[in-house]
Amino acid sequence: MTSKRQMSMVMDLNKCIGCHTCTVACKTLWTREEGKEYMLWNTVNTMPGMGTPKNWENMGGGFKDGKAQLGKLPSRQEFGDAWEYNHKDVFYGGKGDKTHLQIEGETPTWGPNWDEDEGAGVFPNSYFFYLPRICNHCTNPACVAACPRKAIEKREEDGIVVINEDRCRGYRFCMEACPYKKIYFNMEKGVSQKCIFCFPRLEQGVSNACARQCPGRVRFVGYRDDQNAPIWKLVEKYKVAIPLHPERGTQPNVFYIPPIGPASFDADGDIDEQTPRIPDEYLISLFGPKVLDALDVLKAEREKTKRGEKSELMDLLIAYRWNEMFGGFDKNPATIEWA
Amino acid sequence: MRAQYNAAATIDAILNPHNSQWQAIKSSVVALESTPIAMQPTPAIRESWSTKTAGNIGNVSVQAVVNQDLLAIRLQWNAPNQMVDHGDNTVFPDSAAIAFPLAENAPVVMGAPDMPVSMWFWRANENGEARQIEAAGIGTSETRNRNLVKSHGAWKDGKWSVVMARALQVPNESQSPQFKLGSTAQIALAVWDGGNTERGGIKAYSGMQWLELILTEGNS
Amino acid sequence: MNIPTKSTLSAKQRSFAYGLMAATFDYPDKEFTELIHNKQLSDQCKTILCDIYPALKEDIDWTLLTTQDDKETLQVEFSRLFDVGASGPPCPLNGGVYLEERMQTLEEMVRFYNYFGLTAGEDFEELPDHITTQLEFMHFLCHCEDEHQDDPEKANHFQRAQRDFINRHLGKWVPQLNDNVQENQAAPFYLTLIDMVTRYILLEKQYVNNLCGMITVN
Amino acid sequence: MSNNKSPKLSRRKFIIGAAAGTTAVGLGLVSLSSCTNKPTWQELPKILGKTIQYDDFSDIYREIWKWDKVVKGTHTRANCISACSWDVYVKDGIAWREEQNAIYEPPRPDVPDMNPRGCQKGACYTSLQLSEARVTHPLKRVGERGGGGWKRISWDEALTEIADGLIDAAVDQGTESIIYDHGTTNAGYGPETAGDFRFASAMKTTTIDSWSGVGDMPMGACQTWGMYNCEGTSDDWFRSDYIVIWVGNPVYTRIPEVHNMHEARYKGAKLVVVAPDLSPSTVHADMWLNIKPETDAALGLACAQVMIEENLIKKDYILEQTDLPFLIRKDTQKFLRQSDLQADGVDNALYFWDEKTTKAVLAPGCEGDGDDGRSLDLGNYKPALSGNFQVKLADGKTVECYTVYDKLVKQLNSEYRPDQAAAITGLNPNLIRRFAREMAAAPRAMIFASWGACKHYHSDLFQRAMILLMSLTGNQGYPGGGVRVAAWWGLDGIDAMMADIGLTAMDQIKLIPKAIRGLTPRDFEDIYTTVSETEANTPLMPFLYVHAGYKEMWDQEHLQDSALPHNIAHYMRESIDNGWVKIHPAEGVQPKAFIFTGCNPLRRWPSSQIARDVFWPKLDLVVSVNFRMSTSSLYADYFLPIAAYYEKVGIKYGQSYVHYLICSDKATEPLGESKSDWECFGLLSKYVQNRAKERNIGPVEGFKGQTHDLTTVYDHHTENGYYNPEEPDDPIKLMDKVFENSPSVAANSGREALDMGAVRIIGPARPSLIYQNFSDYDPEDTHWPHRDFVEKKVAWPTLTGRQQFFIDHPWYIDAGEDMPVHKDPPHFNSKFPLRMNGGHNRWSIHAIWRDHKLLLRLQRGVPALFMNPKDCDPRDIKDGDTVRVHNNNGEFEAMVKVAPATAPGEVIIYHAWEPYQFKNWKGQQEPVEAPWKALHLAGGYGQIHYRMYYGSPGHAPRGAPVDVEKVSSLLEEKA
Repeated sequence: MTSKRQMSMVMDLNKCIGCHTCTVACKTLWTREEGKEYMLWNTVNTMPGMGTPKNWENMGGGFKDGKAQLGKLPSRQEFGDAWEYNHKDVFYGGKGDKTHLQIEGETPTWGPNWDEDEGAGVFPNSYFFYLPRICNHCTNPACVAACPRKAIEKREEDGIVVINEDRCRGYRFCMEACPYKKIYFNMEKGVSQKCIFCFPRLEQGVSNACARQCPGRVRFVGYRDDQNAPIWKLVEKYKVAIPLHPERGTQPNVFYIPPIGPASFDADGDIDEQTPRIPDEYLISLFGPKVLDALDVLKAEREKTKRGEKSELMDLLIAYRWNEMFGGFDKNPATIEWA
Repeated sequence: MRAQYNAAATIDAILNPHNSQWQAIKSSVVALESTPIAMQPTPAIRESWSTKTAGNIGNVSVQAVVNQDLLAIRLQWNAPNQMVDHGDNTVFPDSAAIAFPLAENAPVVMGAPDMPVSMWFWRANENGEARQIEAAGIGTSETRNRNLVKSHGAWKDGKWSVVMARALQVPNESQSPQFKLGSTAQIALAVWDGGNTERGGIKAYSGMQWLELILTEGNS
Repeated sequence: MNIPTKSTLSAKQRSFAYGLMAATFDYPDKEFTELIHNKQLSDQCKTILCDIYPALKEDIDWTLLTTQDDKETLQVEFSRLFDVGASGPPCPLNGGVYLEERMQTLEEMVRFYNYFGLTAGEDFEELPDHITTQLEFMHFLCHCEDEHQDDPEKANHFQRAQRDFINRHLGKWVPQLNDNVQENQAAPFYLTLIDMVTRYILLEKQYVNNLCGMITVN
Repeated sequence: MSNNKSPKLSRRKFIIGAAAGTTAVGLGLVSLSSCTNKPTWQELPKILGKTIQYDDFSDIYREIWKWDKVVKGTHTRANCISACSWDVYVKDGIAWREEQNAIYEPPRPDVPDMNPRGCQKGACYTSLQLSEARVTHPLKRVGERGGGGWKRISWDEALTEIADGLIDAAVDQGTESIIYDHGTTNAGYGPETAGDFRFASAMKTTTIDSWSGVGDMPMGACQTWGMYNCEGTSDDWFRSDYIVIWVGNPVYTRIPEVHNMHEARYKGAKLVVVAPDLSPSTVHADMWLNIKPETDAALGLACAQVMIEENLIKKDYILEQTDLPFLIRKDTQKFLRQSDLQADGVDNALYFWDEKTTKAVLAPGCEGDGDDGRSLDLGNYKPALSGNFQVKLADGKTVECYTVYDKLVKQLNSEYRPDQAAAITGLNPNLIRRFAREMAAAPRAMIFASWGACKHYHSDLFQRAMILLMSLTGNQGYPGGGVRVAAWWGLDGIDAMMADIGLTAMDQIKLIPKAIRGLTPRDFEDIYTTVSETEANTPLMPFLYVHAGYKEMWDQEHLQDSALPHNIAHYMRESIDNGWVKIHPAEGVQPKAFIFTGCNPLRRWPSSQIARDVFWPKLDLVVSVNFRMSTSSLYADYFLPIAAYYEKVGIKYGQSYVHYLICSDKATEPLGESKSDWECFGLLSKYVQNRAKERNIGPVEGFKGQTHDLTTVYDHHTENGYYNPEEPDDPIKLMDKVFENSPSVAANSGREALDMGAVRIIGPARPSLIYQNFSDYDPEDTHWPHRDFVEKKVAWPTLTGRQQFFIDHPWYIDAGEDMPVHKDPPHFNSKFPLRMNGGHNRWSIHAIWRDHKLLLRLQRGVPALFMNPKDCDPRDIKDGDTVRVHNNNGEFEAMVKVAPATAPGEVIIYHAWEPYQFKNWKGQQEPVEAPWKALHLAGGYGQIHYRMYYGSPGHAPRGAPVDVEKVSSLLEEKA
């Protein structure tokens, strides 16, 4: 089941501003239908945090000793529900200002961005950053390995992992197996659904909505083996883009440029150059030990530009020409005849 | 087991699991066992379920009614936690299936290549219809038809009563077994306990042997 | 199997009934108020609807569809229930508001209408999920069914469309509208009007479901 | 009015066959009949030529969705500070989704392009305009205000009744008793706003100048520069080597722009944040200065101390571009003036000491230099930066003078050494020194200050200190350098918005001699002041003080600056009597009618309970003009429904961040009976004129007691019929006029601009009321402010003609603010232990989008505030708990987010929740007294004056002292 080529994405966490334009772009394009209301195929979370679904990093799944594992099945409340409000009651319930706008039904205790901008650590050495996530379209997908129905395919032409809804019977083994908990269950249709990497757009030469609509210019898209495009250079040449939780063994095809936080303070409130504000251990827990090498490369290249020298890597990350972030998938959707 | 002949049975009436007509029908209790975990189609499922108890439902009581028009089968089993709907990601509906071989010697569990089996599949969240499913090996099952088999399940006092019914004869292209009064049909049974997250191959079934169901002829 | 495969009700009459109900959601201007005052609205609804479903005769207090409330009173009530609100009226007449994702409902409406060769008129003012639009679409589908009364096979396509449209839309949200109208203690006229439409639609739902082979057992 | 629709059938008419491209046939409709007891119906035409195959609903999804058209749109009146062009996808008369029109070309190869722009809010406007909050019919209140009783009325009825109400108000108390407020909806550059402006101008209403009413007036910039426009394009940030985010949070508030800062880091720049909390903008910074709230001036002054002491300053720049070499008399502590030296001398001619001639010489470029204060060019002069100089006065006395620089240094060395500043700011002195040295060493350093810096009590002092740093380091006026707040593109054709803005013929003749030499910034400021004098503009805070019942609150002792000898009532009196602050209607005249377009005063104004309880009852007529319901609209008498952004044409105000002017084409028809603002206000003028004629209304009292003729309002509004706002293409006619007369942009007509969506800026425009950053525009370069001053040595529009740090206005001297200093705000010693701060949030543009369900889902879904665990633990507050935030003025309840990122002592609640989202509708403004500085009422001194959109008092909602107590615990109850 190897694909001939593999589509891939690199997200630069040093540029992500947590604005969720990606989330909304995806939502309005793909998950407005019945049964998809609570789904957000793209999410962004403040890290450290419990994220979405709540506490997903501790839900298991992925591979152990080469064997796929079934982890916890996230609940809809853990993903965060599509809340409805009591507008009508507020204005017409006859209670005047005794009733205010509230979420209907059970008061939620979690949502898809519940711990936004809270952070960790102890003030003033607190820290946080934003982590956007989509399906990783893994080279070794645990969802495919777990599905008893052969309902999940890894497309031969581009390695995009898609669920065949005609074959899916809603068993949700895939949701248990995915270590990233990026698969949702459609209660109306009784099938699992997830990010499709905007393949209908890619087929027209148009980049993914989350990438193309990102005002932070965070996301690079393209084939992993295209040596002229940014993805290959960031992942293979400079090795500054690394996967999230590589230890889960699924070999993700979404990679991250790790974040460099501001300098920390020493006990007297002066700058402490030696201790990174975002602890190395925390970054290692997310990205594995290679994150330190990636950070070293980033810092070294940045030192070059500080000295006024040229750096191909820094130029790539600046993305002087936005369209060049998309590995050739740079058509303007407004110019496409979609019919 | 016998399917008793009841000329007066209509589909509307007999589909009601609490219809009084069912009271007169003899019932047989069939013991169920967990499907072998080793037969689960993916290693992930095998490994994960090797330490869990599958096939929670120990037995099911079976009744059947037949006449010129229809064959109806009522299954009843104890299900203290009624699981009806998906309701949430983590909830699995209770389900039941009746399997029929479409070829001689077809293996009870999901058939085999060239030896398919046909199933009537009822799920609590799809009450009203029952899927007609065909399989020729594990992981190959496909829904063939959603209108042919009618169903209705009702849960009362910790117990499911589920009726599945179909016209005795159906058009050939439906790939469904044809039944004839006076003949003996082979059947197998399966029940899923949604509360135990049973779904797919994780279920209780009536064993590796086909059971016999005699379709009684005439007025009895 | 004794599932009705032939329509037992006149599609023409049913079409008429839908068109009529669509007209009852007019804003109570002078002309419309007159129809309420002089009992025309009540009589006409009763005649047509009960002809199709006689049970409605008893279920509805038809006298409440006649009221002597003045125009202003009716207008205020109409606006209170259906028009206004800092975040929407309490009883919106747009189906998409009741279902979770409005844009999706609107898309499905447009797809339904387009599929049957319909598109919005140029001077339309309401969105495609408005109750009048939906009722008129049913009016249209029943009319088409009627046109094919000699060819049940062809007519059946329109029956299936009615089944899906009622099950997925009108039959889903109009009962919620009815609940809201009751919760908000609507004036008897609107209470009765919405109750009438709701009951009619639920009867229709049963009818078209039976017609298209969806069995309902209680 | 025949062409106004009466409430009509809400039935949607289908067209059969149009979707398939054949001839349209109307579908027959059933009608209720009034003559029989049987309904009648038109027989339906035979419809179907062909059979339709339909099995189930999935059939309708088979066909691929094909758009009818893709239209360029934007969100013109959302008052979003960014301008982004969107492709709006339209089918069947509905706008379904939007995606960025990402076509921006970079001006030069070595900066990143601006694509794609946009944010999450813009990306879901299609759903907002169809949300439950949308109002589509004119409404009239029934029952009490705020009681929620409405009835739908026709436009004709609504306009007639409103026109009569306005006429009644004008007859009773004059036209100034009609108050028009566009508030935070602000203004576009085209027809979406021109209608209101023309109406207000034709009616001679009072117009609320909300610029500072929303807390956005950079008073420190006005005081120092005589102007506040100080921004360029955001790609210019990329050229900076040292970017300081100081009182601002661009990660929330500049979503399409902020990438330039992050990309500058990759180019080698350092990004520094000065903020009390680890704000979201700190996430991508290199260094954070965790300053104590409201001590920013002290930090700035300490940095200045370090730079001067360590000689890191750019002396040539300072001598030319600042007032630091100017002479101060030691005896009076005021500038040495020509009137001191000559009997016939003027007050606005000032001096420095020329080292060459060792004489006090009149500083070229100052207001009274005898050459209209045109140029800073020092010629052969060598100003002394420091020293004691003897000067002989006209009366023969000799006085000792020293320089502003000396005064500054003395003050810095005595009060603002890093150790001293450390005690105030809570920052380590080494950190302060490091910051000062790095900033001074950077080839180009800039301070991004944002509007947030205007919402603190002493924000002007923060800004004066920041500007001082950028002056000492010679950064102001250079690419990638200087203090940046914001600026707008000029657009010469924008005059078309108004029927007769500008100068009288006589004024223009008077200008000719000046114009021949070229108008200076100071000339332009004079023009704006004159223009402003022709309309009844009144700044919001004084208006609230005089007319809306706020005097009692703001006169309280604890809200005064203790350094001042009097309280605000005294200064208000003096300012009104001197004509410094404009109050319309005049004191003693009752406001009678209030029309607001899109803004939401009962959410936005501080302690809005006062407005509701005191101001509202004075009004006979309250009209809300909006596309969505709001708290304020709920208390209106009439609601006029306005077309949503994609349902009309418009020009977004041109924030200078992007090299384009963004236009919005009409994607769909207005929903229901809503109308464009242009048509709505045109009709309102028309109805006033017609009703005035019908009622034989004679001249009424208009602007400043002059008479006004209401029977010509519409003629005036439409330029005697040149426009007809009811014509569908009329707004484009107006846009044509705007673009035909705007050589600075690439489109030559309205239609061309609308098709482009994003219209390239190609050259400089002349300054206007809101735009004067005084930089030439070069299409092949990034854009930055204040080039003219440093490149052409044009004089700044201040008394001294320079960036002026010494202000010897008597009030400033009384207040101890003649020089930039740090002062504690009045609430410094409040017994309430916590300080409530906030800012714009990332999820809404003011209250618009605040109730959007999807966006609420991406927050807590209810109003939430941030607190540090150190403040939560002793109060037994856990994340998710509901707390009561209170002081003596008011209270509200909200959910707590326990955040290590928040500074201890702070309560951060980001803004614009609607009061109805809080328990008992007590909104976050209720405890906020928002005092403001009496000094901001000062005038009569060079750049210290008020005119429309300039120099008006801003209130200080930030730092409100509160305490917090736990009310209930969601999570514990659940567990």
